[in-house]
Amino acid sequence: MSEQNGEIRIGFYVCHCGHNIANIVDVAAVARYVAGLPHVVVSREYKYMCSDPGQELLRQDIHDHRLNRIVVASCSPLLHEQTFRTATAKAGVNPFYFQMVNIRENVSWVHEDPAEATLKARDLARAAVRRVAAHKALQPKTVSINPDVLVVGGGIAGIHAALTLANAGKKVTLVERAPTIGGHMAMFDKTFPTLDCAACILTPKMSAVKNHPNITLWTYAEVTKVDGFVGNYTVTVKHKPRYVKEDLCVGCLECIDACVYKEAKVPDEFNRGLGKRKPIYIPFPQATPQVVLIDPETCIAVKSGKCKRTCVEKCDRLAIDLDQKESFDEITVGTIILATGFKTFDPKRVSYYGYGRYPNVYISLEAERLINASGPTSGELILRDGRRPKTVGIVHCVGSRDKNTHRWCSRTCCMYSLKLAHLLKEHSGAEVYNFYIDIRAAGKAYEEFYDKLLEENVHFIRGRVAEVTDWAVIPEEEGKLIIRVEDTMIGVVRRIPVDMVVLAVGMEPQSDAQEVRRLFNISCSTEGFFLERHPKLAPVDTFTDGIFIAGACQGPKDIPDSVAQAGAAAAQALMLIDSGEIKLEPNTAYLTEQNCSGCKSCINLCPYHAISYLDDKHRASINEALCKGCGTCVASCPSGAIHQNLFEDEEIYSEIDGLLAERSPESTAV
Amino acid sequence: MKYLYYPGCSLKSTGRPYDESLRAVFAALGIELTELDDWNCCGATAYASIDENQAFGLAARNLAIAEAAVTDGPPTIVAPCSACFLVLTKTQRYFEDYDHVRDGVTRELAAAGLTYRGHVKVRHPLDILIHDVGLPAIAKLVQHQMKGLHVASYYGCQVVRPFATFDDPLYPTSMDAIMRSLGAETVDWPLKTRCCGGSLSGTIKEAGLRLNQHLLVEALRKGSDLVVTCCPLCQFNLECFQKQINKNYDERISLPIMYFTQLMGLAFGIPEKELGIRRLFIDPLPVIGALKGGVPAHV
Amino acid sequence: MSDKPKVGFYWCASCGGCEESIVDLAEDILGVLDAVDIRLWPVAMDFKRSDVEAMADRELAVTFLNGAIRTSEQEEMARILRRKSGLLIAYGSCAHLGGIPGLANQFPREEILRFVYEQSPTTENTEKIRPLTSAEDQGRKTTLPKFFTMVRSLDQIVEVDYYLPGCPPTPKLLLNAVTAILKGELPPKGSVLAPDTALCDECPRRDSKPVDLQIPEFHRPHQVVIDPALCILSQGVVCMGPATRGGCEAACPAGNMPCTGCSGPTSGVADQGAKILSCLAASSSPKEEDEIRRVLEGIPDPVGTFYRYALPTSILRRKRMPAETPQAHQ
Amino acid sequence: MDRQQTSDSSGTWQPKIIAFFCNWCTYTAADLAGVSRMKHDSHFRIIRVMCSGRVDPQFVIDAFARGADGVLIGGCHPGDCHYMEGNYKALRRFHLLSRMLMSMGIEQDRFRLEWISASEGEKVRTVINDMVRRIRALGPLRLPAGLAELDGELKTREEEILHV
Repeated sequence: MSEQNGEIRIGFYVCHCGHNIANIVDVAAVARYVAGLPHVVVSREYKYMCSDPGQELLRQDIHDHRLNRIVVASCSPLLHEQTFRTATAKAGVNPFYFQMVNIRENVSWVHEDPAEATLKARDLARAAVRRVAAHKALQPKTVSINPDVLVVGGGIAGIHAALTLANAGKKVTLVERAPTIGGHMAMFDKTFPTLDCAACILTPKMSAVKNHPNITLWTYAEVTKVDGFVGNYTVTVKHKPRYVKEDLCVGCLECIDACVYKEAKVPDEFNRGLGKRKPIYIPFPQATPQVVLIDPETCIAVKSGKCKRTCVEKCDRLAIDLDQKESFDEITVGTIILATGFKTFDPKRVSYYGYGRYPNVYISLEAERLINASGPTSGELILRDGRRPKTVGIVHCVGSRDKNTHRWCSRTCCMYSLKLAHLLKEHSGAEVYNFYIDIRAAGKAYEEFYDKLLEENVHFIRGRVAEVTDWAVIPEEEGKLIIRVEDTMIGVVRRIPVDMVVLAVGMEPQSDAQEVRRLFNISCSTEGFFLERHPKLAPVDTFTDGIFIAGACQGPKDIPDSVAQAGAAAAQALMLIDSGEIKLEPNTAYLTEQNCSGCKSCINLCPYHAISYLDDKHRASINEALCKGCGTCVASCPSGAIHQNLFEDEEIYSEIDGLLAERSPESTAV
Repeated sequence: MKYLYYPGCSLKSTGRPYDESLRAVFAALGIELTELDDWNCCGATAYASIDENQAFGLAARNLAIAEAAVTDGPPTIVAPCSACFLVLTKTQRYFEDYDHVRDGVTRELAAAGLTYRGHVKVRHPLDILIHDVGLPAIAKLVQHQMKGLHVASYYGCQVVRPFATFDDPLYPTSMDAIMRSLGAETVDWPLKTRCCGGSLSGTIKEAGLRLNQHLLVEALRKGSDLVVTCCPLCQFNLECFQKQINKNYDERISLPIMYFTQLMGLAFGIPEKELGIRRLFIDPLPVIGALKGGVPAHV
Repeated sequence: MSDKPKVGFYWCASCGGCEESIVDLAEDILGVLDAVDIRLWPVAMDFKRSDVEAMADRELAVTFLNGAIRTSEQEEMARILRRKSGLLIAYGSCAHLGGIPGLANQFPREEILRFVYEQSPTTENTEKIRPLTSAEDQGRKTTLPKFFTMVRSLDQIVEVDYYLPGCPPTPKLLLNAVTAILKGELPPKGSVLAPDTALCDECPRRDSKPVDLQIPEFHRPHQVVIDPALCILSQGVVCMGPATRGGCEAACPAGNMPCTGCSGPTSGVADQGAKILSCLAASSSPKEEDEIRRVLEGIPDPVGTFYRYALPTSILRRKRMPAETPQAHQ
Repeated sequence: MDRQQTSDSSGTWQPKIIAFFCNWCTYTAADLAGVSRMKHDSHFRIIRVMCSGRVDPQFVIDAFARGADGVLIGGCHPGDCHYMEGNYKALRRFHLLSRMLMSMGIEQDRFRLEWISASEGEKVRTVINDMVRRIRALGPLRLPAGLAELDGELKTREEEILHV
């Protein structure tokens, strides 16, 4: 019953949204005003339009009043447009005969003067009423979903997402740019608050990834290009040369022993430079895959060719290939999960903490490696200068909660600092001081862990550390690092001499987060983490359909939260895959051929090559399957021959006219 | 490279060696400094606490003259004295950021028949040397490598705080980098921006002397042969009270305190007469000349 | 009196080119003369306003009116002819779109009068005498038409039945129109009697235009030697062809000059200038702000370039001149 | 009633700004400003488009001609376009169009293009407040009313003309 004899019959509904709208906007006045506009048959106000009774009201009116156009003035269309379109369709009216007016985010929440807000709400409503009259019935475009999934990032979030999907029977490609998966978690010694050994709980999952029949694991690889759209992405992956044939290497490590470098001389990335490795190496013993690689910057053979190549000789599987070049693979997937993680704050930015100047100032990840049994000191707490610390100071909030660096709380530092305090004390018997602003221990069994630390006689000094210095004022300070801090509990400036300083560095976006988000066509929030579609209700979705985010790439997160998010992202992907298809906004461009002069102006404007030129007809032609609906060609067509569904010229003109049209006398008397 | 030069009062009195050596070194580097015609007192830090409006007006007069003096490109003032640099920078910032300051300054200047549009850049010689000249150009001019000389760079507070326009506010390194390009070794000491007492030495003497004692003792403890600085007041405090510090606190300090431009000049082979070396109370030449590869005292 | 349909030709603010274009029919004009009875043609024969006023309503089967409306007399004649004609046809760019005279809508009326009567280099008028709408001399009152504040197209004054586009319309379009009128095979009222596709469709250079055109620089026609075989736009010279209605058989590009837009936009476009602006800006290649500015400076006068014929019928119609109010008297 | 004379309840003139916001960035940022309750001037009306590249210069001109005192286009930062390059097309059109508008007597401050990413709710507020302030300083544009006044010079009554 979409159209009766071409007569346009509009139903208008203004939502109170509880008090959210009605407190500022005089909804009754808006409803009265709209009732007087042309084609409006029904005009109502209602408490919650998105509720079941609200939608039922709509359905009943469509039936009773033979409505064929619906306008709802409520919240943002980004939130509820789909809800009302569905309700409209259920009542038998084409869902695209619906138009939404945003009078909450755009009006009641941002304006304070009720008269102005009401006036604005009326203007917007009038524009929508005019616009909807120009609407056309449309059919949503349906596309099928390729069931294969790409997971980018092989930290705990990526691993968990990949395994979840693979266990559900989906084919997953996991791309990790480091030579091994494991991410930051693989570097940790223990995890808070349970003090599980990080490796013990992570490595089984790493090998599960490697061995899963449904997972293709590509390490030392990066995504370089992403084309397509939800359900149908084409992704190009670059494999960086490891100079070792991954399929031949069995990880016997004999080549490493055979290297012409007898001693390991190169700072080793995994141990944050605290240990050394050779030019041919494996990142750490449990690295997955168990494949060695060669660092071209330090390998003499790769750099100059002048080497005896003892490693090549040693490998009887002929896995070493010093001429290996980068190679590319192209895969097609339907959905993508980004779990690209975070970067630790570089404390050199806060020069007054002395990192890089005083050897005994460490960052937390270095401390993790120092106490790890497989770390560079085999778990012995030996400082860079060879001493064993008797006192340790842990400085919280380094690069967090600070206007000069990052304003946000990194969420994990308090807890890992407590964990490190416990572990450092356990390993060395040292006195441990924590310098904190607040202890944020919000999590299951977190506060209890804090209590436990208090009982362990770890010292807590509340104050933001001013500086770490080696300037000794009294003999007891000689040879120590002095932490200068205002102890806000007692209101004095204190100087605490320590042997070792651990900086609890915060979490920040990966340095290439901006490039990555451009590659995948998603957004970043102000601080540079990937932006979720909705902070509460769609925390793992992005504004690009079919692309999900998980873990610390979305914001600072600890392991349980990252795993939970990874599971959620996998579930979102599964939802798409199992429904088999997705309905897309039918906002594509189309051409009226009789108006086209074949001027070719539009052809090159389309970034998706959706427009081609038909040589025989001398006309342009739009492939609606390729069109993503930006409308750039529509705005450009000098003949007015290209149009856009949902955003027709006529619809936008109606909106402009509606917004600026003369007001009825009633409207000024708010 | 051409800049307007704002010496300020110190460089015409106690800080003359700074003025002389800076001009000599900049000339050697091919930088043209034109002294701002008819400049006046920057107001230093004291005036603002008496009358903010007049203080801004006073400092802004220099900016207005500078703006009028340059027709090609944005006018840049080089201000070597830390207090002048701070006050002029602050005036420029506040003029940009605060309507009431802009209006006040405009009114004050109008009374003197001047206008200011806010186009002047205020820069410190260290900034010019690091960012415009560059270390390689400095290294190229060095005739006498300062090999084996241990230099402590002392920045004081005002050149980097609160406006860190060219270096880290708490751990600046620009002067150290210049010293290294002369061949000297720089000592990493934590007090490079710690207080020299400023005018306390003249008011609450005990406090001022203590602060200077800390600096001198720590510089020596870190093995410094001499201290270079970029601030006339710091130089004065650190150099002139050594005798009294020795007497009051039973120290035996005799540490040359010189302007960084003086050491640059010596390294460049500029005659010491042009660098105001003789104006210093503690002669640095013996420690410099004593070093292998250093500069003989007669240069 | 013959029973052939009576036809009128009339001119308002125009250059006379449209009148000449009728003669351009050459020998075809004889056929036209056989078929119709020309009852009004001031450019060829003397007519008085009273002669027209004396006609019965709709006595003229069809009137071809060329020229824009700039004076009160033109307005009045347009209204009279509307009443006396069965069909009123806006003939040529000026009547259709406002035309070249319409560019005067960028200037205040006073400025125009001052220039023309006082400042133009060829004017000597030390007493600064201006025309008056009425004056008395030796007891006799004479009047002159009022000079309006702005130029208008014909349809901004009276209802127009059809439009013949072009500056001037080509003989072929005129002949087609006359034939259609005589045969009674006219399209819906309000139509432009020319194809509704843009010029490129009939341009001999069409096939030379690359599909991936990105314009790195804009040039004016006198700054470059235009290759006679290649698409003019692809040579960086602004050609209005993509945004201009065809029907002229691309006469200008065929003569190695860019289209300047005299036939106005196609029916899908409200504002010819805005559309070619949109198309050209989108098709130019720079991305950096300064570079964009520099390249687009290659079009020094966007109004004169994009609205050469259609300023009075564009969406804005006239430059905004805030201080001016319409004047009742000259 | 004159559609130009938009006034508030106290009768003083208030500007009307039409804002074309890209769905993916500025429109989302405006939503964020809403969710964050960032209060700002109310004298603008948003039209949502999928991309700043969809904003046909005709829409901008039409808005002015129908009585807008200002037009704002909000798009994604350069390099961030959801459709790769639509914002560059918008930028180039903007430059040419603002020059054209200026020669048609429409002041520069009345037409503005801003890059506002989805996370920049605060920027929505500052841009809108600033634009309203500038347009208040310029006063009403009055295009339709101005033209209507000029049309008063025409004789619409035929009796005045036809002396028959």
